[in-house]
Amino acid sequence: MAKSPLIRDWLPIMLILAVFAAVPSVAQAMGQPFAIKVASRILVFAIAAVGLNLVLGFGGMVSLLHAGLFGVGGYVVGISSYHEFNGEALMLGPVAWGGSGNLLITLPLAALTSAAVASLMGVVSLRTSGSYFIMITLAFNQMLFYLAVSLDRYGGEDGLQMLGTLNLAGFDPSKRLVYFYAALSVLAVVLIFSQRLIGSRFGMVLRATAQNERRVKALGIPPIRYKLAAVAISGAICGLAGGLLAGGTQFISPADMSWVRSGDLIVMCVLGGLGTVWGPVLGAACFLLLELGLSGLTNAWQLPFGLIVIGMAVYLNGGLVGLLRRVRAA
Amino acid sequence: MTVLLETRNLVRRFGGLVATGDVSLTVLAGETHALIGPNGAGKTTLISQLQGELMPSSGSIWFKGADITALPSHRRAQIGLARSFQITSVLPDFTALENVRLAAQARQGHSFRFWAQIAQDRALNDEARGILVRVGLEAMTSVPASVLSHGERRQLELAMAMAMRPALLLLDEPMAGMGKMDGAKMTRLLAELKSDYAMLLVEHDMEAVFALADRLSVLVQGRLIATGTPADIRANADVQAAYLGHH
Amino acid sequence: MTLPLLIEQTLNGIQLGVMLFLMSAGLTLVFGIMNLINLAHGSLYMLGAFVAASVASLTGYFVVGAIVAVIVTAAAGALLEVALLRRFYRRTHLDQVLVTFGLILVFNEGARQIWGGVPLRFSLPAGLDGSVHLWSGLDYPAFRLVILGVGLVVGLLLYAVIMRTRIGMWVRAGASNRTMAAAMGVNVEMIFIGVFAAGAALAGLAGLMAGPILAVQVGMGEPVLILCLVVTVIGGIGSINGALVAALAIGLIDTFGRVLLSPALGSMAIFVAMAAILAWRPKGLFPVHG
Amino acid sequence: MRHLLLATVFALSSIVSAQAADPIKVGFISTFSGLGGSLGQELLDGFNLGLESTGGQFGGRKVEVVQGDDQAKPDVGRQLADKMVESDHAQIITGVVFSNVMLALAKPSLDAGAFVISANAGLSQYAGKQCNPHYFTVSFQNDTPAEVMGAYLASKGVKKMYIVAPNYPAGKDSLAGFKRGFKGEIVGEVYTTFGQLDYAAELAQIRAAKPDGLYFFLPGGMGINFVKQYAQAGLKADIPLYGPSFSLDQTVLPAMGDAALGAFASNFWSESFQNPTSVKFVMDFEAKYHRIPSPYAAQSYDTARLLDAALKTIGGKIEDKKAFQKALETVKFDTVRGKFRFNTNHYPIQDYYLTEITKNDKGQIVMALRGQMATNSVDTFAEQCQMPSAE
Repeated sequence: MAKSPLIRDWLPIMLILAVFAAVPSVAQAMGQPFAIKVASRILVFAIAAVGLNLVLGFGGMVSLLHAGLFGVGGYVVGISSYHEFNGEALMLGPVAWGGSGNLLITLPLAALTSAAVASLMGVVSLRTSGSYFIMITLAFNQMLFYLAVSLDRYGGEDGLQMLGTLNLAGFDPSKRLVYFYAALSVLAVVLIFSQRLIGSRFGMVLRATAQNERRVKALGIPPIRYKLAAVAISGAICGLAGGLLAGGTQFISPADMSWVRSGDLIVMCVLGGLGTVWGPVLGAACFLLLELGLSGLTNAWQLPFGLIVIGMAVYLNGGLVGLLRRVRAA
Repeated sequence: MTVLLETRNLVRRFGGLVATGDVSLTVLAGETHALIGPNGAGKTTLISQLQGELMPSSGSIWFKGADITALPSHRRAQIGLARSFQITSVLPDFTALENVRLAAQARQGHSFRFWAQIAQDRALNDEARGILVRVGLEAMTSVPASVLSHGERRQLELAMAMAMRPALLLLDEPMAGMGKMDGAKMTRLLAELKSDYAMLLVEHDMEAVFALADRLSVLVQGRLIATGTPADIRANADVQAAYLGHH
Repeated sequence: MTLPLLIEQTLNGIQLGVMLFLMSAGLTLVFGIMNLINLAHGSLYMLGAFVAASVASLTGYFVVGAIVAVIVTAAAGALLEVALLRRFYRRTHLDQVLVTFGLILVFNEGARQIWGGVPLRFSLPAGLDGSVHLWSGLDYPAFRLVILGVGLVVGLLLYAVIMRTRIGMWVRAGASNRTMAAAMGVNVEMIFIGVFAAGAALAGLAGLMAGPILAVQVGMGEPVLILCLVVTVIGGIGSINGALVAALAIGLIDTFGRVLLSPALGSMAIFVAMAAILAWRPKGLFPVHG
Repeated sequence: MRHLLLATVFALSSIVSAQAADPIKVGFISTFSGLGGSLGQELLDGFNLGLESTGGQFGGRKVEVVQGDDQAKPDVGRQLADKMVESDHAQIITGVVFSNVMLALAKPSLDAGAFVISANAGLSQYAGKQCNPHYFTVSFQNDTPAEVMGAYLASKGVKKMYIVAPNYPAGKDSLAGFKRGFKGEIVGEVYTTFGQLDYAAELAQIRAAKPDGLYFFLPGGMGINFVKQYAQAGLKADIPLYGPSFSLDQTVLPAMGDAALGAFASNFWSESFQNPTSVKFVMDFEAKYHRIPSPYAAQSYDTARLLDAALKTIGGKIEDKKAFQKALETVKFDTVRGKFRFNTNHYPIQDYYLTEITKNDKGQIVMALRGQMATNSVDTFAEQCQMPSAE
């Protein structure tokens, strides 16, 4: 009755990546190069959603912090580029750094910084659980948000426009294809890593903790360390996504870190389905395409959008993945 | 005979209520020790303090000669205290195999390994399968725990405790809610395990208790009123008055 | 800070707290008893303000607008419960977040279609639109005193109903133990509808009281919703006492935070407070569930 | 590869065939949902009315408007701009309400070859160092109304002012502008949380500071909250209110009601202007949308008419970017403001007027003209702009 993990877990991932890989040629054949940018945006949010889902779906922790972490990643890329462009050194305590527009340096830095912030806030947040966890992560998200707003030098509420040129291994990430393939590669790495992760010893403990924390403790495992590590890892992935968004659009602003954006990411995960690594990719695609499609039809697009979301909540228990499963089972 | 587990003057209060009152109990290495008493006597509260889920108000707990009173529950599990829960507590979304495998994995130390797939760890999977065979769940290996029957879940619970290779099994009513058939099966299983593990057994099924236990302790209203061999306990007037008399 | 100013700011904090309490009471009960996260609670607040504003300007009477608004929001709450949300009591919190997120969008866009995007006028009856001289150097807006009064009266009433009546006992039983309430032979279904309608009515009341002070416009519910979630969680989910204490605390922290701290820190004050309180008391100040 | 070739051929042929017969495509990106939703609608209604007044044409060519909701989120605005420029082949991007959205989408749109005509957002970046040959602002630079008001109040002998704005760049810039103009004493300078609901704490501080007047920059709902609470606190009688036009215009006045009466605004246009273009605009707008237009609608109406006038001078050939830029720089058209021309940085040179909030004979609350405050006002950033010439 259990299908081989190769088919169950890896086939959908390969299919998703293949479909994305086909986007550029199809888009160009149809004379719709804009579709590549839409796909890039979906990729970026898919990365963030997959990262969030590690704590949400597999760790059972509903976090509203992740837009904040996404934004931290974006600001790392933005601020690094700002300092390089303006030729002012960035003082990190006693260390002066000239900044960088090289995404091969700043993207990993974005991931690391987000992971560090996630760990710091995770240590406090993980004292709570359930609905209290949701709200304490909301509080931390708001703190990050207002921190970004207070960064006058980097544009404050208006956001930070990157005027310097960025480069990614010699390519210009503002070119649509470069950006697309960069985002696609990151998604591929994130998907493969996440799929391995949930099947690893660490992943088993994380999933067990989500189901029954008391039992896990009785087995001799201290759950909090694993939860914290998961928060840090998913923070790193969200930071990476934020860095990509900033790098590709040369812009980052506090609006990217509002708690509503955290909510959007959760909705993407739930829409797609929490039980699989790849479900959130479907959710992100569905969410963003609906938003784009409906808002092109009418300015009152939030009405049909809301009704669709309600309908999905009522009838799609288990998200799009659940629907696919049921269609196949029928 | 060496002392494996010992409580010294253990007290636990909930507000004004004394759930554990000055309990001094010893479990010897290799013995099967049963803890009996009427409902509400404080048996589960005592087990929870032994396992570390509840902290005592005063008194101390000693295990293998060391004071473990302040140790968190996961540390106690790591040094050899395994608990099965009164209300079945398995991981519902995991298969039977995954449940047992997790317990075996936990025993092997930390789980900060992010890449290697546990499904491909042959030794660990074989060990878990072996334990499932031993408790009679070999047919259910790849069935999610949420689908198992009540009796099967109790067996799974025991299998998880075994996979921890504990020095002492804390079994909180392993036969609770079981029918006669399943209960008998569990009794046979525990009898087989007697030689491998020391056990502290909380159980209401007196037939099973007297068949399995080397020694018994009787808890009434949080206080230990007697400890001894099955024959001693049967003969003890206090016990008869306070407890057995009701049956 | 001079003494009259200190008193005025304290009054401001309490008045904001009372408003937040009105709204959080319903949220915390629904959250505690039905275990339902209702993000659309802010939409009921918006509905209260819109209905009150339009009825008041149609009839010319503030009181008529207020009564109609409370009735309409109570009915809307009951309808939501019966038609949609009761299916979600046994679903995960995430599904609840999803469905009520959808409801927010529908409510907002629906309101825009009905009332238009331009903020509505909601004037006060003469006599309430000025300020009252309380003390030398201390004038205070009359309507804010009304809010304070109404909030305190409703709060006391709510407290009396919940702590002193049979219905209140059922509700409390439901908040601390849902299955027990059912076992007591209480008509749980009716209690649930009732609690939902009452919670909605309180949100509507909060909305109509806020209407004359704040902009009555599409999307006005969400900023307040956030504050109420903060209150609910700090107080302890399901605890009316907790909601009252937390609402007053947040009102005061927010007011004084804005006066005493830098703008960036002032905006953060309540969130820093929430994180600190939850780090100290992970289940809020007055935990209900064990 | 073959696909790529085909696509290129299509692209080339579409450029070649883009002659006068093809419609001019305008991408109208604005905020239609959420709290700023009414502002986007106001801009759109004004633009549509302006387009109607030119017969649905710019320079004799049909106009096709594609619109999109940026939800006040910069990344959504950016995506819409990409879509409109690349997929809909929009030649002009306009409509944007908020400066953060404009900041996110202006550069990529310009880089992709579109003209960006701001109908509202008055960024300082594009007024100064980042000024761009294809970027034009028809509304105003954000600081100017405040600066003009500051100078005017100082000239009238006002000594002590208290100033309030949200804690975000537009707010800070605006107050900086006010301080540039005002030579008296600033007795209090307060930055509130963006989107703040309750101002009781700030009002108590203002009362205690006893200023001669209060200048506030609080757009949208924030302004409504503030003005209502200001009146309820009884401050209006003692401390007059001054603000930029958009804090006291028809997008907020109906909701403020009597609370706003007696406040003063710094305007480049108000509904009480008596020039024929303005009178006709107000009449047409009221007939069509059943409400009094705000300056937002007026800016947007002007934007459409300005585009038409500029394109008329070059026979509608928007494809000739140099010619179009030049036509815009020297444009002359019938504006609701009476007169209008672009400065070297492509921001307006215009007059500013003082208006007072009063009730008209129909009982509507309107901005009544009280006199002129400044003539041919320009923003201070223009000197930092080195605009490349069209030649």
